Amino acid sequence: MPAMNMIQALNSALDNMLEKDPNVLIFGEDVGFFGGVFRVTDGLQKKHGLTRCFDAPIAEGGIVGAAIGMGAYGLRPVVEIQFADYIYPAYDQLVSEAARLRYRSAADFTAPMTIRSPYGGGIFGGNTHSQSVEALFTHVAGLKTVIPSNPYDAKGLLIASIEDDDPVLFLEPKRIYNGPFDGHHEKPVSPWAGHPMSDVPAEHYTVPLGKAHTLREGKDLTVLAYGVMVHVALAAAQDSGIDAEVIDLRTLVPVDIEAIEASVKKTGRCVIVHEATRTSGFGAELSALVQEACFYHLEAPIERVTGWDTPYPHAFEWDYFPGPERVAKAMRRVMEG
Amino acid sequence: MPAMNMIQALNSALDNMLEKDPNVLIFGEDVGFFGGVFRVTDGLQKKHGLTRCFDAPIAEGGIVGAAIGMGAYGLRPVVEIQFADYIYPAYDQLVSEAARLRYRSAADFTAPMTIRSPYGGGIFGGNTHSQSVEALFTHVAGLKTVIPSNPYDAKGLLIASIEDDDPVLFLEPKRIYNGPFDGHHEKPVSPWAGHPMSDVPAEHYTVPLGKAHTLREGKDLTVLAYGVMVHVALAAAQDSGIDAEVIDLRTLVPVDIEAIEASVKKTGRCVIVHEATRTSGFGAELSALVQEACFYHLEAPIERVTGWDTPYPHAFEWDYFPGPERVAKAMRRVMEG
Amino acid sequence: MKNTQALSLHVPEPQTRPGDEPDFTRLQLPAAGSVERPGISTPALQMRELAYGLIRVLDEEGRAIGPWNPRVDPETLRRGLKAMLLTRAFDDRMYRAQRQGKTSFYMKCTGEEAVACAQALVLTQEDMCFPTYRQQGLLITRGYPLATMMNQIYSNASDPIKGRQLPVMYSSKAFGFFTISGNLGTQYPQAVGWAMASAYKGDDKIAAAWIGDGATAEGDFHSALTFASVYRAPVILNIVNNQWAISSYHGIAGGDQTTFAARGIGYGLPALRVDGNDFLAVYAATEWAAERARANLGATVLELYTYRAAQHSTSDDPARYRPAEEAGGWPLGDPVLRLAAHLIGLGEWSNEQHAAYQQEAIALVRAAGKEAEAIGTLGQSRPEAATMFEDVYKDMDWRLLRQKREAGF
Amino acid sequence: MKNTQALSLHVPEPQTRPGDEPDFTRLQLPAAGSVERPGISTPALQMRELAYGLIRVLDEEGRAIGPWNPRVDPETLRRGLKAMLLTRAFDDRMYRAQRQGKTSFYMKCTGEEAVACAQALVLTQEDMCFPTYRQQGLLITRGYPLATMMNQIYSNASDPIKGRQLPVMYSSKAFGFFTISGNLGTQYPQAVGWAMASAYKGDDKIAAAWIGDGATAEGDFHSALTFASVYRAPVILNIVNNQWAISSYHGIAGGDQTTFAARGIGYGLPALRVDGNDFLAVYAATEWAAERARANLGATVLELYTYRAAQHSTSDDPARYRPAEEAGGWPLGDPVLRLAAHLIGLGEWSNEQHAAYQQEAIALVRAAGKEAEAIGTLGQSRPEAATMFEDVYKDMDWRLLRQKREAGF
Ligand SMILES: Cc1ncc(C[n+]2csc(CCOP(=O)(O)OP(=O)(O)O)c2C)c(N)n1
Ligand SMILES: Cc1ncc(C[n+]2csc(CCOP(=O)(O)OP(=O)(O)O)c2C)c(N)n1
Ligand SMILES: [Mg+2]
Ligand SMILES: [Mg+2]
Repeated sequence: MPAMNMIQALNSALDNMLEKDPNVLIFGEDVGFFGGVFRVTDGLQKKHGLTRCFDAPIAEGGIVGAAIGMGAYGLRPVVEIQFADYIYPAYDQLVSEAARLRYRSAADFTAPMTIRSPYGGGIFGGNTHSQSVEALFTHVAGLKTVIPSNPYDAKGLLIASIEDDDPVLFLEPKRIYNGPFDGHHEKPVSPWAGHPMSDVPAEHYTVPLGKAHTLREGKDLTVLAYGVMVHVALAAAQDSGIDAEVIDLRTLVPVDIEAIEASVKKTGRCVIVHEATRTSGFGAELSALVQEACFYHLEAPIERVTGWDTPYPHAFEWDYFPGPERVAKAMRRVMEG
Repeated sequence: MPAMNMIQALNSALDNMLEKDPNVLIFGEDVGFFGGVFRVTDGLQKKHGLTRCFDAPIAEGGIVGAAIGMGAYGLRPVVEIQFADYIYPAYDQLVSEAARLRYRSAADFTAPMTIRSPYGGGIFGGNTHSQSVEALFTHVAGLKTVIPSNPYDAKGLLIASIEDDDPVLFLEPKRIYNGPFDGHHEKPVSPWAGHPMSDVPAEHYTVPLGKAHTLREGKDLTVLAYGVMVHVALAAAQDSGIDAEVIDLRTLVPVDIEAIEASVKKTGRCVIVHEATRTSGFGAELSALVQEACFYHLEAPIERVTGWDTPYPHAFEWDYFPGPERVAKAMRRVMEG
Repeated sequence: MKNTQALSLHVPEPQTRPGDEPDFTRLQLPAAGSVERPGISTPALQMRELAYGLIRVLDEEGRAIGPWNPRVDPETLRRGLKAMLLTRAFDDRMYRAQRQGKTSFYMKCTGEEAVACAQALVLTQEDMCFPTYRQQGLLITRGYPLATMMNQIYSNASDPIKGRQLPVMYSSKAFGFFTISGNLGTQYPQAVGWAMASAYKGDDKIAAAWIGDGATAEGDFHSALTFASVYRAPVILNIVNNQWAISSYHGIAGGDQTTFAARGIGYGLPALRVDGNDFLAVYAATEWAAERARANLGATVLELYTYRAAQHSTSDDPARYRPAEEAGGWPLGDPVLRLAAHLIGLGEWSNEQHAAYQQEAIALVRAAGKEAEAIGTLGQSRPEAATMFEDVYKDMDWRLLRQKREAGF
Repeated sequence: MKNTQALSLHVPEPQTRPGDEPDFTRLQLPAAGSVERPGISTPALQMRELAYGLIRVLDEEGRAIGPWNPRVDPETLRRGLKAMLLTRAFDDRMYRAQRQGKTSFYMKCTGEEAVACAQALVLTQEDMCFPTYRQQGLLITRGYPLATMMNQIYSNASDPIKGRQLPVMYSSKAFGFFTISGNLGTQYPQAVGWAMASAYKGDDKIAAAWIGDGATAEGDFHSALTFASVYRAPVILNIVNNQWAISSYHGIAGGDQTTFAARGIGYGLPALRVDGNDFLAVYAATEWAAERARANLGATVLELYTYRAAQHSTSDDPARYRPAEEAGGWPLGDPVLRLAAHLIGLGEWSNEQHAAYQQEAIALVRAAGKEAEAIGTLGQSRPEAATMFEDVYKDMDWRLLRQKREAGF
């Protein structure tokens, strides 16, 4: 199997689906001839034709609105929002429409669709190219939210999302498009090649939605993470020497409650990590769930390690980013708790 | 002091502010000549003039966008979003702009403004006239979120919001516009008159943002609530006979952590109540905060009593609405925990 | 360049308010038959004046004249007239049903019946309509069961959408009627997307969408017209200008500055302004737009110029913001009476037939009412409560399964 | 009416791609001086053709001709020319600075300098500009310190916005330059609101906003034009049509169907289409629009027709999606050379002066660069880290106080 980085793996997933299902089509800003600002749709228009992968006007609400109509017709559109920071003009179409169509029509109309969007910081993108928007969608009944952390999962989860009959928000941690990043920004960047999860089959396969992946077994403490933060959590486990179990959630809605519950009941301790702003972040939901499910097993307070309650400041990227030191510190505190 | 219902109290707050500050102006859909679909701006145009309180095009994004420009000019616009369910077209302007202006310009530009919007269910409004949207905004650094539960607070908090130099989302629980509602929908509706919090001074006064209000002291269990749910929580305390402390949060961001912490440390038990969908609701944040602050004092799992993870279904209003029975049940469970 | 003049803010106000005499003297209403009818493949740039005219077919005497006369056979016109009468009877009864506490909410389309009833006859049932809450005429014209509409309005056990939506928010794929949203404007880009999908598949179906004058201000209106123009989507984009948006007159949406049809010009789309109370004009314009769409020539904007004669909804009281007599004085008259006069003039209808069908319509509605009320009105009957947890997703996830259990189902 | 014809989806494509010869034969470019200049109080309805013409003042020989000749004194024109040259020198150096790793990002406005530099001379510093990232010429023309711009680009200790924003996202209230947003289009309704506020207060300040051809598709564009039309806001709404939106040609925003200026017609706003590479035409059109705004006549839409000669940003490579020679072949030429030729023709400038000022501009930029780099480039110097917790709100709440402590400040 060829080693793929995350961009190649996503491209391969899209290529497979365009091949397999004539109802799949792709559109978004700059995704056509050019192949997307992150090159995820590179070559797809040339290979599959102008109407299978094309540019859209700069109108995120129009993109999602049109995709809903297409989904209702019977297609399976996959749209790209160029940066998650620019998804807000589509918020009404996502929240009031994509998420509600099935319910409000008693399944008379449905709109299967996948909304792909690069998200997260660590690329010196400043406040409007760095945001983690997941918690603004996990509250919305009717939407699913998926976040991969490596090339293998990225492909398998993207195919599963496209084949899913509900609207799926598929957030791509852009900091790890080209290589895993554990938050040690002072160290040289490593590529995906060589990483076990970069062995990506060229063919169609799926990674099921709703299933977490335990990346590291441990018995003292559970770390819940997703996206880039999975790698940060692994580094923190390594750095701290704590026997931590690191769980990559992969799907936030529906979250894999069984995996979470089993792990925290085993370890009795839990740290939750995400890059988004703390207040009302998805970590709050995880904390509440863990506490509800595992109260009598908890030996210390659950901690959240997150971005601060500020916008993402350009010059303070690494002060904002919850890196391995902050995670390790929290892990130690929880171990002492 | 005359008894006022919540509509009258809000109207009085706006009237006072139009009188006091020539930079205050009001606009929104149907708020001008007609006085708003809930009559909150009734008579204000006639009294203060056409340009002080006027109708706006049906474009929530335009309303908030224009208000930001006005705020930057030096005005203090108060805009109405007719129903909170229709705030989504303004989401980008609220999240990317109103909330970020001060930060991204290092306070070179600011946009003080108040966004009023009726929210919540219990009026047979179906999915698009019943939503509780607070958690979609509490995650946004730069915004404040305020929710009153009675006429006195409504007026004082609205004036404080208008006078605040940051953008404030002011959500009005429409179910209690005309009278307190404790969720016992089978009982006759009671008006505000006679309720102690309906004694509303005609003059200008404020209720400070960020301060909770302990409505009922108790030593066995803390109930955290806001808006309509405050009344439901009081009824549940009454019905269950549990010696519960009921805290009306009044401001969600910034939440009054001191009041919460002190109470839960005292009682050792906590139930959180809101009408919004459970997953990633504001209850998750409250649960996480309580757990973080009071872990060693907790004697039972914190419970959340909330709307279900579904849209708000017209015919199943009272199955969806977390009424006093469900709250009392949770309180009993937590007492047994 | 410095300024010297103090600026002032312009807030538009209607000419008249309650207590004033209604005044329609400002309206410029071209005579029936006076607007030219270009071929469907005429470049949009050459058809711009159509956005400023007013396509009218029926003259003051009820004769059909001019190039836009669609020459519809009398049988079809009678169907249309009956559909309008039935719609009006339905509205009347359901309005009263709400007043009687049988449901929580209702919205009439009184005075605007020609819009949906004429258009339903032009479009096929395979075409998809993306309506607002004021196009019940589409369903009624197509013979959707009145009792089923009532079941939805009553949220009763037979409500096809299981009690989940506010009354009048119908949904019927089989009748080419897209699920109505409470959020204004959202259906517009969806209709464009649906039309793009039909074109993408090489199918022959087209889409149509409706929006109110007030709701044209939403961003979705703009993205829809942009997408429709860029991808030449086979869609008809109707703007129902009924002069009011709840209490806001059309000027609050920009209607004092130019016509709503003119919006289409900005995107290079052909845009027709049509007398919405003239059944034949609506029919003809819709036919023209549908032909363009079916010929792969893309989208057309239609402004249907009409008047909201009733309340916005049962929650509204127009006497608070407009002269009570305004509705009665609307210079373009009543679409029902105008079509009836035309048919009577042709000898294809009579006052007796009219009165008889009015009775028949009332009887049809009454029968449907009995049927629906036998199942139950709001609160008396409802779908199984456990179904409230269904259709959030295709399959219930653990949260919904647990919550359903917690709710006791 | 049934369909028989299979539909097909139209996806617009530019005429040429990399490897093709650039082809401008489709462009219709009216001669300089050929467009009429109506009085500012002419009703918008009578000025619609202006949206389809192209206001040009400078002819092929560099002479200023026709009714739109603004008759600007040579001294002002020299100021404009120097500002354009300085802007270009600034862009060149900062582009290289990014390539040298001194900052993370940069965006040039090469080929479009006339837009901001001419407009900055028409508007006063009390008027508020709501720019995009491509109007650095506004600041430079007004004499905003180049070193301060660089401090922002370097996010260094003297960055006036404290390292919080991506490079080029300047903010300066004192210079009438609104804080730039990364989110396209949001500034448009804000500008309208600001202008409404000035009118509300009875002040005399006006606002101006800029948007790219691509970003006109956003909903904010629509709400801005709606509000501007409804409330007659004293605002100039500029559309900078530089033919490209990153890799998407103007046709993806609807530019194949009609002009961008035509959008204004739909709202009943006067809309001028202007040669954006003709300094005098931009000046004249802006002056006309400003006069209208100051006279309480409301908003004007200006389409500034130009070409993005450089990359979209330092993250972009146009050779991937358009012919490499396209920029050089742009038929409306280079704004700098055209204005220089005009001044030389008048005897008010010379090739020697031009070359000398180019050197001076480079020197000015170099001096500013030294000053800024002495403070530090990205990562070498930055504002106090504790300030990252400030200005989220006017006062820090308990969360921020705690988090600041937790962060070790
Ligand atoms: C996004 C959104 N904003 C506001 C509303 C509240 N609302 C419902 S109907 C209405 C007026 C609509 O007027 P118009 O578009 O002219 O349609 P009409 O009712 O006249 O048919 C308003 C403001 C809504 N439903 N959705
Ligand atoms: C809401 C939003 N969507 C997408 C983007 C990403 N983006 C940045 S610039 C750009 C192209 C803008 O093109 P145009 O408006 O023509 O301006 P130009 O760059 O040509 O000056 C895009 C798509 C964004 N910044 N904001
Ligand atoms: Mg209307
Ligand atoms: Mg452009």
